[in-house]
Amino acid sequence: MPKKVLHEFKVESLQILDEAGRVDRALWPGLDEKEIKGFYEAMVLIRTFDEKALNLQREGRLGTYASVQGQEATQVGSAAALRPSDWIFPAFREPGVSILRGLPMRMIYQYWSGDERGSAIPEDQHDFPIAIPVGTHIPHAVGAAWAAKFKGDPVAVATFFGDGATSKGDFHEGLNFAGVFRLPIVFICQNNHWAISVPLSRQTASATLAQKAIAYGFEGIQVDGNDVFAVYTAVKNSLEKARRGEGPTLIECFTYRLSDHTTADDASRYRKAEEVAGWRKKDPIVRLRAFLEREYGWSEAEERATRQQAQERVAAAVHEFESVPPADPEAMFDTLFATLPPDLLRQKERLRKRLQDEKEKG
Amino acid sequence: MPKKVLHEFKVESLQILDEAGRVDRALWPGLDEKEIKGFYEAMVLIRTFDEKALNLQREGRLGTYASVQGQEATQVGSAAALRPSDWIFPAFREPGVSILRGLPMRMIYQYWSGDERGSAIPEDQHDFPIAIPVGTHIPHAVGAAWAAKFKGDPVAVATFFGDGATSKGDFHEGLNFAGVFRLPIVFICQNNHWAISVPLSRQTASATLAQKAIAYGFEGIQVDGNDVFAVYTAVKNSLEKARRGEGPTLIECFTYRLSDHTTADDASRYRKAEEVAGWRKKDPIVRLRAFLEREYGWSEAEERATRQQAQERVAAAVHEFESVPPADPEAMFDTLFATLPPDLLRQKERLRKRLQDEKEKG
Amino acid sequence: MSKLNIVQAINQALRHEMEKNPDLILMGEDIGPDGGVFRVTEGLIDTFGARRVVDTPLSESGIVGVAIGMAAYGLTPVVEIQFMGFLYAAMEQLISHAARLRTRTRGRYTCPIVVRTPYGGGIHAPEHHSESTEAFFVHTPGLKVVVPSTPAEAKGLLLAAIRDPDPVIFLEPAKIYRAIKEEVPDGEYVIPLGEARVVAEGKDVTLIACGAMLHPTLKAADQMAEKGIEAEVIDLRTLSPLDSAAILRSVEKTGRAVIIHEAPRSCGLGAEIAARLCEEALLSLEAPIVRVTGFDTPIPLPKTEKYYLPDVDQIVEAAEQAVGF
Amino acid sequence: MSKLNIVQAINQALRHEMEKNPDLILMGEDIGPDGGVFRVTEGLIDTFGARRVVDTPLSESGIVGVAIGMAAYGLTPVVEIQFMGFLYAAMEQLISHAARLRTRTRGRYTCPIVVRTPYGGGIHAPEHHSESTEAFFVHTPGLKVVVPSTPAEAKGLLLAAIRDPDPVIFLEPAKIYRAIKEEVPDGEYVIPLGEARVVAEGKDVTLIACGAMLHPTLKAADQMAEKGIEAEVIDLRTLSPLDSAAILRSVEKTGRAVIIHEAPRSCGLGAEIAARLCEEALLSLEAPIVRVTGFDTPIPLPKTEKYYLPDVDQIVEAAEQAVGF
Ligand SMILES: Cc1ncc(C[n+]2csc(CCOP(=O)(O)OP(=O)(O)O)c2C)c(N)n1
Ligand SMILES: Cc1ncc(C[n+]2csc(CCOP(=O)(O)OP(=O)(O)O)c2C)c(N)n1
Ligand SMILES: [Mg+2]
Ligand SMILES: [Mg+2]
Repeated sequence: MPKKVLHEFKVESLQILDEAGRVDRALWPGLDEKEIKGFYEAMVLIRTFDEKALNLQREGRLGTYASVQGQEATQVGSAAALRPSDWIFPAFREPGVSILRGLPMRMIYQYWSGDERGSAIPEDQHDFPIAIPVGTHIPHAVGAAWAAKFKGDPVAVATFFGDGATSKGDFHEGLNFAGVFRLPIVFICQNNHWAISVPLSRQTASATLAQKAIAYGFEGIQVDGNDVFAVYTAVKNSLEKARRGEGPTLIECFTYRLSDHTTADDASRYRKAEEVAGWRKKDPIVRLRAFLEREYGWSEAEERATRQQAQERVAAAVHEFESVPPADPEAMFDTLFATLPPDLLRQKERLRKRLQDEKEKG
Repeated sequence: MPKKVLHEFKVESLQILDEAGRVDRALWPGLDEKEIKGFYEAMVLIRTFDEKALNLQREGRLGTYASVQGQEATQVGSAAALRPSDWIFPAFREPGVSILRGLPMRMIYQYWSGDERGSAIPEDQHDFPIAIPVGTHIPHAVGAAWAAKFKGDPVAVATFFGDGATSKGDFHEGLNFAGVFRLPIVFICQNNHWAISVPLSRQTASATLAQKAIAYGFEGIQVDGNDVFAVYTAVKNSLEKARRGEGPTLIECFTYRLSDHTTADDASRYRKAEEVAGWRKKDPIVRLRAFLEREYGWSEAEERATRQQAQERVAAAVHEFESVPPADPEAMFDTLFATLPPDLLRQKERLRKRLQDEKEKG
Repeated sequence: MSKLNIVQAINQALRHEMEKNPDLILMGEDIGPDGGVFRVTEGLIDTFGARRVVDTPLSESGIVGVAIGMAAYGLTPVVEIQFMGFLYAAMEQLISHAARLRTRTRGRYTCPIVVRTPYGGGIHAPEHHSESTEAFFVHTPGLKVVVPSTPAEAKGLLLAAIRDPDPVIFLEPAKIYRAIKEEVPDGEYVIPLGEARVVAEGKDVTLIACGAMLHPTLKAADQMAEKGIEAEVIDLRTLSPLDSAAILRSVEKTGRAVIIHEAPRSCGLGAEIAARLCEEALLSLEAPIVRVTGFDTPIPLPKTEKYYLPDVDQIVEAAEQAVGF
Repeated sequence: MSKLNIVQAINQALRHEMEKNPDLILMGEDIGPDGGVFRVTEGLIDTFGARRVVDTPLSESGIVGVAIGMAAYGLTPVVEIQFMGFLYAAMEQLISHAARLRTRTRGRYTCPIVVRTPYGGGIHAPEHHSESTEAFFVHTPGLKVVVPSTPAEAKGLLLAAIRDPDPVIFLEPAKIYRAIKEEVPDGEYVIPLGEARVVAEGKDVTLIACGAMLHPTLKAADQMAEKGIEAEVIDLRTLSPLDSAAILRSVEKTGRAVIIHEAPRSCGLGAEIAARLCEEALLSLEAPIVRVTGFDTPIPLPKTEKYYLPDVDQIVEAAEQAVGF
């Protein structure tokens, strides 16, 4: 056959909770009231944590901080679908996922205050710390998924990254390995439409990010990233598929970064207020609250209690953060190698002397 | 709409000349007898050049050499579609394209004999030399296409690479740039089914390489790479589209490497004789000859004359190659920078002394 | 003349050269409407348009690779990599291609690109934002490496780098981007590559530095002057090719050398300078050469980075050690 | 004991360790049925299967990145990069992650990977197949760099590298892969990292080399012995961490040092060794330190590469220069 269609592909999108807070029953993932309210509490907690981070930064108590506002649904939906035994590999805009996985909020503040101890993930958590160089953690996630498969562990891996990350070679090489070796991994792209000031249209000419999976021979899907039920459903299905040995999935969460890129950024330089306002109307928290009101008669009192509780937890975390003893400069040598070689011991000695001198000078 | 198909894609394949040497008139690209016979002569020339290279290597007159046997149709079809003012960026298995573009065959022998002068592309040719690190020349081609567009030159760019190259980050980043900036470029992937010993199935889980274009928002097509008419047609159409400002195309030429990867390789270690035999039957030269016989009553005498002529041209090239004066070691300094800085002048002086000493010792 | 900081001086140099050279194209992440994360390209897109000031996809290797192709075709690409720590993705393109295109093709193709990137610590930034691995590029034949230390220097050296017919890595000391203002000549102002400058003359010890580190070094020299020690201070300006002659000249006079850089010590630039001195000026050396450098550890996060970076005290101590030997 | 060349010794070491450690996984291009382009992994896939000896897609950065994730999860990945010239694609993964995972997480995650790669010139190969940029990795805190010089050394050092809890770049001198055969202990044979060895004792001059360059260095020492000059020859073995103590000990004795490497001169390993000597043994130095190195140009293609690489004559000349100073 001289000219023929060899293959056909399609990319689907998923939305369960619409912008008015109504759900599509046919697609309902079977969550109960407690779980749903748990989602809401989690989203409020993340927002509260985030607002506090911005405050702390303004007060000079954090360095740079990357706000997650607007993306809470992708984080809660994903985290809820994961098992504790699964592994996650975040980028730098997933404090929500990390908090829900059990990372003390104190540590996230610590990290952004410029303290490595914020990345010393507790032993019982299979989570990688923040990865700054965009996209570079994707192959790590793939390696962990491969290792899990190698060992026969019933574990799946999720990795998070932004729309910008899809342009980097690491994205390509990572997804390609995952496809070839059919690894138990879910690639969760938080398409928040901006990579600092660079809009999605400058990142790729493809109509969706989900369709990039076609290049790697596995499935990609675009979900409404401001719909926690859609995210939850897609991530859960993909994790289960992964654990069944049926390979990877790319999930594009269609969402928006409501804040500046980081506290070092001023987004008004490059994007229109109307665009942001339009997306504010789709705020995932507002949307879920509308659902709770409609479905469970969510009251002002419940709302207040939820916010109150979030404030208290965050306040406690800030207190912990501020009670941490100062970072020890010598630590830069302590975890460089399992055993410090002689020349480095001498360098450490030199640092110790510098610290000593400083102390003496007062 | 909660769950919907967002986009549909398809990948097509193209064959005009079938394995028995019959063409599909509906797809005929309008070539005349002279052009077609020119294609055949070119393919025979490339094969002859290649066989001679293998001989020269066996005799120790070349170092490593990467044979192109089996892929002559992709090279002739592509080269015929290009204009002299277009630019090409080859990998290392496109002697055919280079020869047809006008690169003296002598220089290709020189290159593989380990002499940089083989890469000193004549000034009137817009061709890049061989690129060894797989895939890394793809962004260069994209940059040249961009520059052509920037300057408003009516120029298109073609770059060649293998199936293995599609796994590398450079492929991804290059094609992505081309898509975003809608550059006048044609990506010609010679899918010869092997990357040294690694089969295509280990390179990607995607059903075709052509579909990878979907990730970049432009068109990909798979052509029968052993069908010179199909290659010619696809490349020509894509170049014209590029020159019209309609952006890039990915062309997967479905073909096969009949020889070892290079003269340093022994393909019998990793692939079955039957597989090779199966593909030998699809030899692009045999196929075109069948067409010539059927269509133009191609005679034994014409065949002999064609081969004779190719032999003579290749013999002349070998003679030229062997008449070239020895490479000058000092040249390693001469084109390092436009102007050699003082410390390097001193290093060059040291080399000169070494050469002097050697001469004196005899 | 106008009083500018380094950010403004570089911006002025880019603007000046873009006006002269219609084939100069800027590429990078966030260099368009945002003006670059350090605002170095601020306003350029307004003057020269999105055709010449191009926000690219997020791919450093792609940016450099594409620039190589552009340069070969005949453009003059000036690339911004957001931070030096993200340049590692482009190492293959730089080492295997940018540095070799001229050699490989015996001069047929050349690669007149400039890769600008902020570098160095002390800006309280997250991990990977404080790198100073200039030695990688010095160790790569075919590349030039330039580091300005003041606004006027930045302008003059950048113009030379852009006009240089070979690839130049132009490292901008982030810590002092806005820390110093000085008179910068308007219009044409070119400082030739490959020539170090003597910033302060002295006879007792030679202090060798560049970029941000020049400033604590100058302070150290001042402090020593109070104690009657006359330090000669050399600003390297171009790390590759290194101005060996200038260094030798000074150390032959002073007999003592202290080399300051914030990069890790082992196989850093200081090693090369020490080795050259040891090869060619051994008999002039009256004291061991002292290197004041970062440790052989990754530079820590902001809370403790100050203990990683050389400071005035350490430079003074090292110089006194050399002088007192 | 069996008489093996380096290829066979490495193969034996891999086999030995794969038998002991079921979590050891080999990854690379063409390492499976093909046995690697140098045949180092020959036969391993037959014994250990395609689950543990994995041919990967053609992506060096991906290979190293994936290995990092595997290592963090608990496997022991040993990666083959086909030639050192193709490792540059993986620089970001190596510098920004492999080298820092332990530091970044304060020890929570570690990265016990080994990246094996053939390196060095003299094998008449195409461009990019003759690189020796070990200094890049020595300049990267958090990596170890190991270079064996003989078959037994290769086995002993590779076993140590694989067992090392931190990332190791294991550079295999391609030129001598099959050039030397020697008795290699069967079974367990581990040479600790970080310790140089004195291959020949002497009192007049110290010659410092590693890998393929050790062999012309030893020949040079022999030739000098005929003229009555006693050279001490040090095989570095581990370039990072460098065994400074061993180097100092020797040079304090001989007062003269010649450092030999084929990598480009500027900011190469020789610079670091010279700098350390100059800092810590200046008073022992009776002659300038001499570096015998490649030029600061890319190593040329085979027709002229011999003029790039240090050879016996040059080493002798340098040593005589040092001794005759
Ligand atoms: C390799 C690399 N290049 C540049 C940067 C600087 N940078 C930090 S975040 C960012 C944009 C990332 O965009 P995206 O992947 O969409 O994630 P988002 O910030 O939107 O969550 C850039 C350019 C970086 N961290 N890493
Ligand atoms: C980056 C890189 N890695 C490894 C190699 C070694 N190598 C040379 S050719 C080749 C296979 C290339 O396969 P493909 O892209 O399919 O091209 P083909 O050789 O089949 O024409 C490999 C692995 C290389 N040249 N560059
Ligand atoms: Mg984004
Ligand atoms: Mg191939």
